[in-house]
Amino acid sequence: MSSFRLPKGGSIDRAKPLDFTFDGKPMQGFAGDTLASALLANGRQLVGRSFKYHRPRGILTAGAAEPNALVTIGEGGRTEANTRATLVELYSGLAAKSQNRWPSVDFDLGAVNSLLSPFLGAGFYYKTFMWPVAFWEKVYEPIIRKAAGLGRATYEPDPDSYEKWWAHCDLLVIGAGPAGLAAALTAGRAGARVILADEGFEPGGSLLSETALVGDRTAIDLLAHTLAELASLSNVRIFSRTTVFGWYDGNVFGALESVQKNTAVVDPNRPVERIWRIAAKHAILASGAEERPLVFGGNDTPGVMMAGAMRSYLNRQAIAPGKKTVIFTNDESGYRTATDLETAGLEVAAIVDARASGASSWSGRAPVFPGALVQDATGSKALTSVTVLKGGTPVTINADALAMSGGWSPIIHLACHRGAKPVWSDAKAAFLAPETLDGLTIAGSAAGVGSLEACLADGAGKATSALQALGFSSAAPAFALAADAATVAKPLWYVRGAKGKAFVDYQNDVHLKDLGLAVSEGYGHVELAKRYTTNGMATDQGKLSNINAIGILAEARKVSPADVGTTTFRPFYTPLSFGALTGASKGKHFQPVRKSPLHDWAKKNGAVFVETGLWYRSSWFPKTGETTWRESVDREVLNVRKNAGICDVSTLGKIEVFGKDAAEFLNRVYCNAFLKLPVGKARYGLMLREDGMIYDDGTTSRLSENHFFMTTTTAYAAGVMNHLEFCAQALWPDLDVQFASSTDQWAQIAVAGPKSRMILQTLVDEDISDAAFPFLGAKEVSLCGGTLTGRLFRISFSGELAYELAVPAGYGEAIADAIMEAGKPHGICPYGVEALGVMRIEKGHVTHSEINGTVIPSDLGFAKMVSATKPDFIGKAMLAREGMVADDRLSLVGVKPLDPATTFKTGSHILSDCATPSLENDQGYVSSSCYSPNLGSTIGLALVKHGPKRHGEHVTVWNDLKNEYTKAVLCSPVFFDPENGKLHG
Amino acid sequence: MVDFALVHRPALAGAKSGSFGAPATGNRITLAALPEGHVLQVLASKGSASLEELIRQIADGNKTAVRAYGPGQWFVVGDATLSPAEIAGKAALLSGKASIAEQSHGRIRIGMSGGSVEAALAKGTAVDLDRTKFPVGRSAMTLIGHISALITRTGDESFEVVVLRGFAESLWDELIQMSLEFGVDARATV
Amino acid sequence: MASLIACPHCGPRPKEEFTVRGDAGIIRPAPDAGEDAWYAYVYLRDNPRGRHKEHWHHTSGCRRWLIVERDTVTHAIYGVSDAAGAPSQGETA
Amino acid sequence: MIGAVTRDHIDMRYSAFSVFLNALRGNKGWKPAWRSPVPKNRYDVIIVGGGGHGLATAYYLAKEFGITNVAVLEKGYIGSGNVGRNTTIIRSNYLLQGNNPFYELSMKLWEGLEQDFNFNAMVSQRGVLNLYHSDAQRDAYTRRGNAMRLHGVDADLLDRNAVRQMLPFLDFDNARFPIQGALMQKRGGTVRHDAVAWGYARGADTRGVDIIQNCEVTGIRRENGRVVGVDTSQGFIGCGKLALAAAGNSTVVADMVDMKLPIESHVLQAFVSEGLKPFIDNVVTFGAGHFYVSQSDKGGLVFGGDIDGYNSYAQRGNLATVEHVAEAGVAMIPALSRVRVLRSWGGVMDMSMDGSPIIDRTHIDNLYLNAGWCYGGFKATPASGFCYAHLIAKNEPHETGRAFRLDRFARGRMIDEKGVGSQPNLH
Ligand SMILES: Cc1cc2nc3c(=O)[nH]c(=O)nc-3n(C[C@H](O)[C@H](O)[C@H](O)COP(=O)(O)OP(=O)(O)OC[C@H]3O[C@@H](n4cnc5c(N)ncnc54)[C@H](O)[C@@H]3O)c2cc1C
Ligand SMILES: NC(=O)c1ccc[n+]([C@@H]2O[C@H](COP(=O)([O-])OP(=O)(O)OC[C@H]3O[C@@H](n4cnc5c(N)ncnc54)[C@H](O)[C@@H]3O)[C@@H](O)[C@H]2O)c1
Ligand SMILES: Cc1cc2nc3c(=O)[nH]c(=O)nc-3n(C[C@H](O)[C@H](O)[C@H](O)COP(=O)(O)O)c2cc1C
Ligand SMILES: [Zn+2]
Repeated sequence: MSSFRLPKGGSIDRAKPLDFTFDGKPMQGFAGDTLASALLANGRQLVGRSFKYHRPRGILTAGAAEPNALVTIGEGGRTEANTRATLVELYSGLAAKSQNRWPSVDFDLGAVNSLLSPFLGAGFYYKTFMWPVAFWEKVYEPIIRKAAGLGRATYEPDPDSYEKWWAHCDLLVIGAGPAGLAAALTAGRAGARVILADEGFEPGGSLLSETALVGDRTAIDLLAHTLAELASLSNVRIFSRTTVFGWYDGNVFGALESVQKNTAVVDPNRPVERIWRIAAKHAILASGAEERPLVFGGNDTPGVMMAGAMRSYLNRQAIAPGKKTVIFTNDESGYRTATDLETAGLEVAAIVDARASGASSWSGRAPVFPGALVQDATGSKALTSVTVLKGGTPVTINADALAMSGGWSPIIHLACHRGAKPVWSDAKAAFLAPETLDGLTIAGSAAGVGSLEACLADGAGKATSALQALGFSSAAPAFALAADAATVAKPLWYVRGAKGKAFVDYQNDVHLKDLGLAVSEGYGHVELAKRYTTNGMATDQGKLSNINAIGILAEARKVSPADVGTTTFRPFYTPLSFGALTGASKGKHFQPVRKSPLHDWAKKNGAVFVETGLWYRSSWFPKTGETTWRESVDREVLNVRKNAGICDVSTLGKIEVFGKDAAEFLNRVYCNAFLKLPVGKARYGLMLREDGMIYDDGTTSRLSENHFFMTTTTAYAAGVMNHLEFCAQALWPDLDVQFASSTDQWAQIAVAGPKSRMILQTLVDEDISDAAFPFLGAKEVSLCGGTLTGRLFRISFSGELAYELAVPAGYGEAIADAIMEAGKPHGICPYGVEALGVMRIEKGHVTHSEINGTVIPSDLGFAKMVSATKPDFIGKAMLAREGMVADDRLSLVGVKPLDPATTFKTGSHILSDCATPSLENDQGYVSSSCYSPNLGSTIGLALVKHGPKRHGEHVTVWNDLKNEYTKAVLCSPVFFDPENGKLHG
Repeated sequence: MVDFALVHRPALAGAKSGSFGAPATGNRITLAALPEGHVLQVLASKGSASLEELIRQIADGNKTAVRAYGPGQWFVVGDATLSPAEIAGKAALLSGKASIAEQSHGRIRIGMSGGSVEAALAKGTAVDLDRTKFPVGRSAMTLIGHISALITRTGDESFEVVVLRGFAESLWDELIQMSLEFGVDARATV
Repeated sequence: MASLIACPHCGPRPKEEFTVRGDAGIIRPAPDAGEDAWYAYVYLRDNPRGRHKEHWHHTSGCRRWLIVERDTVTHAIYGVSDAAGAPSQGETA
Repeated sequence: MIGAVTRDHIDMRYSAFSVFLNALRGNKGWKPAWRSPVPKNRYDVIIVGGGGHGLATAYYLAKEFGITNVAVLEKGYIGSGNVGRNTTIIRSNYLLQGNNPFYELSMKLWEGLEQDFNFNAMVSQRGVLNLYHSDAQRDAYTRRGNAMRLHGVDADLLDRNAVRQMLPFLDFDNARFPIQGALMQKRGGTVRHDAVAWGYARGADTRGVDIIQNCEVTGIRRENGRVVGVDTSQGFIGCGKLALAAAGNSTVVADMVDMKLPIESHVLQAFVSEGLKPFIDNVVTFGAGHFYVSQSDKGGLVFGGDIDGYNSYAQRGNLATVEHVAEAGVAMIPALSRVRVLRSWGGVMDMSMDGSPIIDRTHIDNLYLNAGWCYGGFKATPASGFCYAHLIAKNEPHETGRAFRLDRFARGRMIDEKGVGSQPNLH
């Protein structure tokens, strides 16, 4: 049925019918409809149920402030709950469902809450549900949670894509109504880079529903001409369907563009939503004004609507609000609605004007009742009649529609996102944004300007001054100055003596009495009242309700709204999807991937990869037939120790250090000596934090007098680089030292095992015999008969005779292949970080499992490395503190089970033998552990009180989480080849 | 020694090539892996006076070969591969005034061009790439999404992006993603 | 602040490109300055309501350490300079 | 021992019955939850800061130690600080000896709190899960979980499948950093933040404590080395002892006696989504990015991430951080993509140099300090109030809070759970 759609009029395209469904029922609308207008056209007034009392609710507004018409649209992974029907551009195939009702929106059992309402007053839940204690989680909370909430979200992933985009402009204009258009046109003509953003699916704001003339042209005509000229200006960009949601520091604005929310068929090449970060030299906020609802009994009955919204539906979508309309107004705008209704041939039963004076001029047919009030609106699921208090006596008027206008509140939300507090103006009877805001000017009715001409002039004028400040001296206002004809009425916060519930916050069901209760219970502060009653905390964030709540609090507290003040305006202006905020960084693309130059080499050798920060590292190389990772790792370890192995260590951080003072610099950032490190030598270095804790470790080699090559751990590569730059630039700018990260330049390959020299010698042109190239040698070498130059280091993490060979990344795979080839006869195998881990634990070498930010060198047996002679190095001073020299510090030991058949895990705690488990008895913990195929037992490194003094002591390795209590013995952390015979082999 | 051929493996060898996104639009984007020639990171020694002139001398003459990205820091890039000896020669020229870090394998160059190339890049970087603000030859080290890279305008409708080798493939995918709505032809092999 | 920081070398850049370290007022004491001086250097920072100088690192840009002078209440930025006094390059944006 | 109980208190006991009775009387019978007294000239104890900790301290001073001539001075409204703007997570899953027993004491106090102060604070022990995504994280949680068990605190280490059964909607199939499991504390959960402030305020008020809002302390007066009172926006008020509980503004107040603290103030943002039907039943924290979430009883998903990273006294944050948090959220729960975020806000936190708090005396012998709570102070509210009250009343630290000393940094006895050292924005 389409009786509510007038046969002619409006800007809808009747040639383009669009099919959609509501609660499964097929309906039809036209291009140019919003979901809300289409529902109205189909006679659907009752569209939702309220939060607490489940009252039937109809469409109240035509915009972002809508508290009632929240529906769920879309299916599966595209399901969107709590969607404002008033902002949804109708498209064919749209499927909408009502919310918070059971079994149906027309018959909702939840409505019994209405009968209980006396017991469900503000904050009732703070006063009860406390007994019995166990009942909260089990009984009360589940019931409350089920009742609460509005729509239901899907658990399915979102099939669509999102993105982010930066934009830069001289002037950002927020809102494309008369004020915004005038500002944009003025700036556009002056040649400034302009962005004009409006949340609507077509620009124009109130002009789109305006019937008044501007001079001699219609508003629509004015709009068309202005848009045409703006389109012709290459320096102006118009963003429709784009809501500016936040104003951030540095004059950056966040905006949400809905790109494909108006179609059922999504083009995968484009996002459905896109976030703009707009860096604007200046911005003009022309966001308009919000019409104030009036607070009277049953003001939430379906059929009651904001006067401006009713007018918008009538003029834009040719929707008749009903057959018989009553207007309840406190200012002029009610009359504009009345005029347009009568022009459209609809009956206006009465104009109830709260102002004693009544209208300045009214030439329409409808009777006007000056100084009268609507006390109650009645009707269960739709409005049937209105009780008007006229000269003190109630009269009942039958009507199926009621338009209300309590006056206007400027929309200053964004202007207050950066801490500015709104200021109450008695003259405007409204809260205004502060006059002076850096980078932002308010224009049009957002600045309290009333009439259309005045808004045009205001927008143009404000743009002119903003542009002049930006140096566009030529800027001239696009519209002439005009006086503001509009009058401002004394606000009417609520109607006394209503019988029905008089709602202030529709969506959260906060009514007049709740606010009264808040005041009498001591929650009268506007912020406390908000939190106690939840007024303004719904999805509309009180766009309609806050101002009335403030007025009501003011009266109850007998102060002015100025003294009550507003609650804090916070982003977002309207709610924002996680998807949009996330953009393209989701799923596997949550973070970028960083790949070693040997990634594909490892892959073709069958590596199993593991995420290590952003890197993927090869953890082991299973051979066919191996069923568990342990099998592979054991084999790799044994083979490296017996023959040789090759391992990708390219992810280690590598930093080239240049400069005359490079040596002096390194001497200051490492706790051990580096000044006299000879050219051609590598040295293990410990880097401390200024608080004395070990920060990172690695080997650093001197390639020439003023050129060092530093390696860091994979995890700390970036941090160490920042740290070095801080020391060089902020602490010691007088030193001549420069850094270049060369991590990605080199493929670094560890070749370890008794046969590693033999194998490498086949590739390296120079002699690398022990004599020619002893332990800790480091030099540039020529490879494969001079085809390539690399860097060779004789360093060992595995404890074997071992080398690290660095070659230009692009040749990494070729060289790795060559090494494998050369190693074949010697039984070489690739090994991963797991085997590396086993071998380093066997040797008692520490990693960040031990270097966890709370250990100092002596904790790990490095006391001797800390230079006593250096006058200064990072971390020196703090090592002297009592707590750092105290002997109860946890320090490094080895630990192994008494019975090799038993095992333990990292993270287990250490208890003295037979001690009762308690924090007091906690002796430390296992920091690393593994199965050692060489010792045929689990082994571990542990940090234990008095550790080194306790070798040989029996302890319990306590892992209560896994009910695993292992008898073990503390020992030296070096389990394998303590004399380092193999290392020097 | 073993006899073997020194095969070079390009960083983007595994990256995807082809045409993606919107069907032919006027403003298609072209994405191309550039030759892994030379990338030299030049770092001025403390107290060196302006070195621009000297540095131009170690470059290959191309008008966008020298790319400043901070005080006393440049990248010098070109298509030709340089031998260690050649690089040593250039280092000698700067000796005492600046150092050279070989990054020819550590940094990967990607060419990006087309009518909407500015728009596509603006999805990644906050740098205002407007032609008047960011003319040909201008460079900026910046974040593109989550990856930092050096952007250089090489022409009215063409840019070059220099990125860490390890991130090259990830950035490549992101650049394609950013270009989908315009349509993109990607060539990962030189 | 921090939506855009005007790096003296690179021009206005977003927070994501920077790493914040904190109070730029503290000066590293001499090695023998004594416990109190060192405790103060490592653990005590200015934490004013209002004007404050901080060390920011342009990690994803020129990799210079900067001194950002800003207001901790309004987030207004008064100035950004190079920590080592390197002259600002012809800024690129 | 029990503090003074006024008649008023008995009249106004909250119960299902009182709600029913008052409803019949048209809800006209309710009295203010706390008075708005004019400040007296002098109090035995003045507490600076009407947040959770200040109010809890006042409550326990009155209830446990019978000290009722107490004023809580709050520059804004009660709960305007972090207690009224946090993500409401409570847990006692700490690693280190200094912390673990303290937070467990707090948990025990939460468990009896509502009956104790007769206010429903919706203490909801719905379980806290910390996800892990790598062997290293698993090992760290193993160590932590066992430390908890050593103190008799409940802890469970769940593997991937156990987590998947509880939370099937997490990203198990397409994640950049696959979920391997979680450390769970069943007794962890959430508490209605505002109700904590209101409940303690009401409880303290009925025991005679003066709660004075809109009263900013602007100066601290000293005579021969002792504090004698404070200058406030409502004039001078004398005191026998002065107790600071100013959280994010701690250093500002400490500056009034030229006391430098090892604390920086940083902004942490929090967020709430539109109201939804039950979506997630537990508290879940992501291990591969900064994100934690729970659902409020009103239906909003309450979530947060990491601090913005720069010193700030503005209770508002930066868009980049908002986006970072959302990215982590969708990485953890892909279905969040179409959920809309309703509101974002910030709070100013007192970040200490080791991430742990300070409850201690100061160099001025009647001036006490409670600060350095970082992200963690809401869960600490009851224990903090309890231990701080003990310290103020007896001038002796309570056994359980004694590790939180101000001189621990100088002594090299930091309590650094994260191991990142004196870099507050990393804790
Ligand atoms: C966004 C956010 C999320 C958080 N999430 C959690 C969480 O999930 N779990 C958790 O355990 N913790 C969390 N925290 C931390 C926790 O909220 C705080 O550590 C804790 O609330 C601090 O104690 P408080 O309640 O006393 O602080 P506050 O509530 O801030 O109390 C301090 C009070 O002192 C007042 N004040 C300051 N200066 C003066 C003065 N000069 N005169 C008078 N009054 C003054 C302030 O107005 C304020 O009301 C979070 C914090 C934030 C900001
Ligand atoms: N006192 C009165 O009688 C009264 C009061 C209000 C308005 N009016 C009339 O309404 C008109 C006001 O003109 P105007 O230009 O100031 O306002 P407008 O309402 O015509 O235009 C404001 C536009 O801004 C958009 N907008 C608001 N917030 C936004 C955001 N965050 N992001 C993107 N877009 C946003 C709105 O969708 C709207 O299109 C005048 O014609 C005036 O006469 C009269
Ligand atoms: C746990 C929690 C839940 C919240 N839920 C809502 C909510 O449902 N709606 C809302 O508007 N604000 C909600 N808020 C945010 C508050 O409105 C407010 O922004 C926050 O307490 C900070 O105060 P301020 O914004 O006044 O500075 C919530 C806050 C918290 C701490
Ligand atoms: Zn920079």
